[in-house]
Amino acid sequence: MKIKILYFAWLRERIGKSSEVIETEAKTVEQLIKDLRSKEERYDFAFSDLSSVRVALDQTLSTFDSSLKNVNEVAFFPPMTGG
Amino acid sequence: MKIKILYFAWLRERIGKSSEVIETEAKTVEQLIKDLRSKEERYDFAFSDLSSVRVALDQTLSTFDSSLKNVNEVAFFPPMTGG
Amino acid sequence: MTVLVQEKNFNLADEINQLKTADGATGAIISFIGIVRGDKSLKALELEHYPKMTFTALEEIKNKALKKWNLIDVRIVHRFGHLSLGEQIMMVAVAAPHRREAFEAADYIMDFLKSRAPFWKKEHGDNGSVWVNANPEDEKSLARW
Amino acid sequence: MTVLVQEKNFNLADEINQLKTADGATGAIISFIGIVRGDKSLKALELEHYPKMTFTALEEIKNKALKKWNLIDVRIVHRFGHLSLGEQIMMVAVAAPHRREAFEAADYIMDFLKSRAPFWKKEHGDNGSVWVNANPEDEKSLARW
Repeated sequence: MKIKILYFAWLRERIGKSSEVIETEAKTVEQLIKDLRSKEERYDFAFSDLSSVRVALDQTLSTFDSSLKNVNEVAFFPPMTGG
Repeated sequence: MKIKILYFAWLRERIGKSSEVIETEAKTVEQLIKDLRSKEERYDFAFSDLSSVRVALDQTLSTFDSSLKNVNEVAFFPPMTGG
Repeated sequence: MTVLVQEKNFNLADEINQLKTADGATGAIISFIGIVRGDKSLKALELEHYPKMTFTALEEIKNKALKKWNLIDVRIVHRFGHLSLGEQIMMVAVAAPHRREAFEAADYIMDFLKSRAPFWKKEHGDNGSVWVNANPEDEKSLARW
Repeated sequence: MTVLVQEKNFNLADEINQLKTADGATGAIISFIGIVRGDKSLKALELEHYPKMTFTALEEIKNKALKKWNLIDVRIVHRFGHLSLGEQIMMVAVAAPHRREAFEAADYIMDFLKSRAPFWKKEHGDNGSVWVNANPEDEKSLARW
């Protein structure tokens, strides 16, 4: 399965790119993160503290145990600081 | 003792004047109101429901049992509706 | 830290421009405008006040807010006289380092203006004129502070 | 009922003039402006956002407020990009029949903008650049609603 991933703020900086399309068999966000962490050290570092990582599936804030079924775009970012 | 009295809103309308100077021996606001009510019927009517009358002594919101000692100006009005 | 009691209208932007906000100290500005509200039978509001007391009462409310919260500046403008439906009655603007303080202070100032500022409103409508009763909820609201 | 996400600055008075307030229905307008705050070592803020998600997130926050309170109109403007110390970051304006509703709705919208709108702030200062951490209090604040 091909999936588009976006990174924002310090996740973007640590990983060194703002988006990428990857091929993955991950069924949940948790599994996707595990895949990414095993790819390269910079991914492993970026996702080392999941308490400060949030995820949106197709632009909707979601949880790590969410399914990736029918999801086109996954976004990872730190807790939001709007306002 | 001469004292200046001001009336606002419907108290002013019921009594028919916005201010007057009266001669009184009243020691407290309560006594002053009693004096006023005995003066004329329109005063008696204006002060008939004290739960909707407020008093300020020299421009400071006060209570009916307050002393009139050294007070120059007494103002009677309904509960305020600012803002 | 300004309090204005006036018959003429005010312009929110001009008033906010006069708030002190310099030096990067201000992170939040909150402003509130009260407007003459009513159905079509209401034509205008007559706002009577106690001139000798009004300014002092507003100053006292403002000063209490300044003691209670960490604020950069506060500006209160309250009108009196004849106000048509939809016209601005008053405004309060608060500049503060933080949002929470600005919100609470503005809320506090409004609560006290409602019940502790010597203004009285008379509504002039199609069916005559009537004095606006104080809302008992407004008085109760003061207990929050 | 408008939500704007833009790089350029905004003018509070112009925005409030575009609030729907007609017919004597509006009794209260509350507005909030967030401003870049910091000591002298802070030069600017970089506001990154998630364009595809931002507008939808703000719309959702606005719509939730409209369901929760009796409001006449809501307007949200949120900027992104490079913002200097003292510059306006965002604003929310709420028109409502009554003061309490206007206050609560503005407070609510700000709470959700803080923690549920996809913006991230990076501070550029004399000693380099640093991402602003979310304040745990902001997240806790959501539990009020």
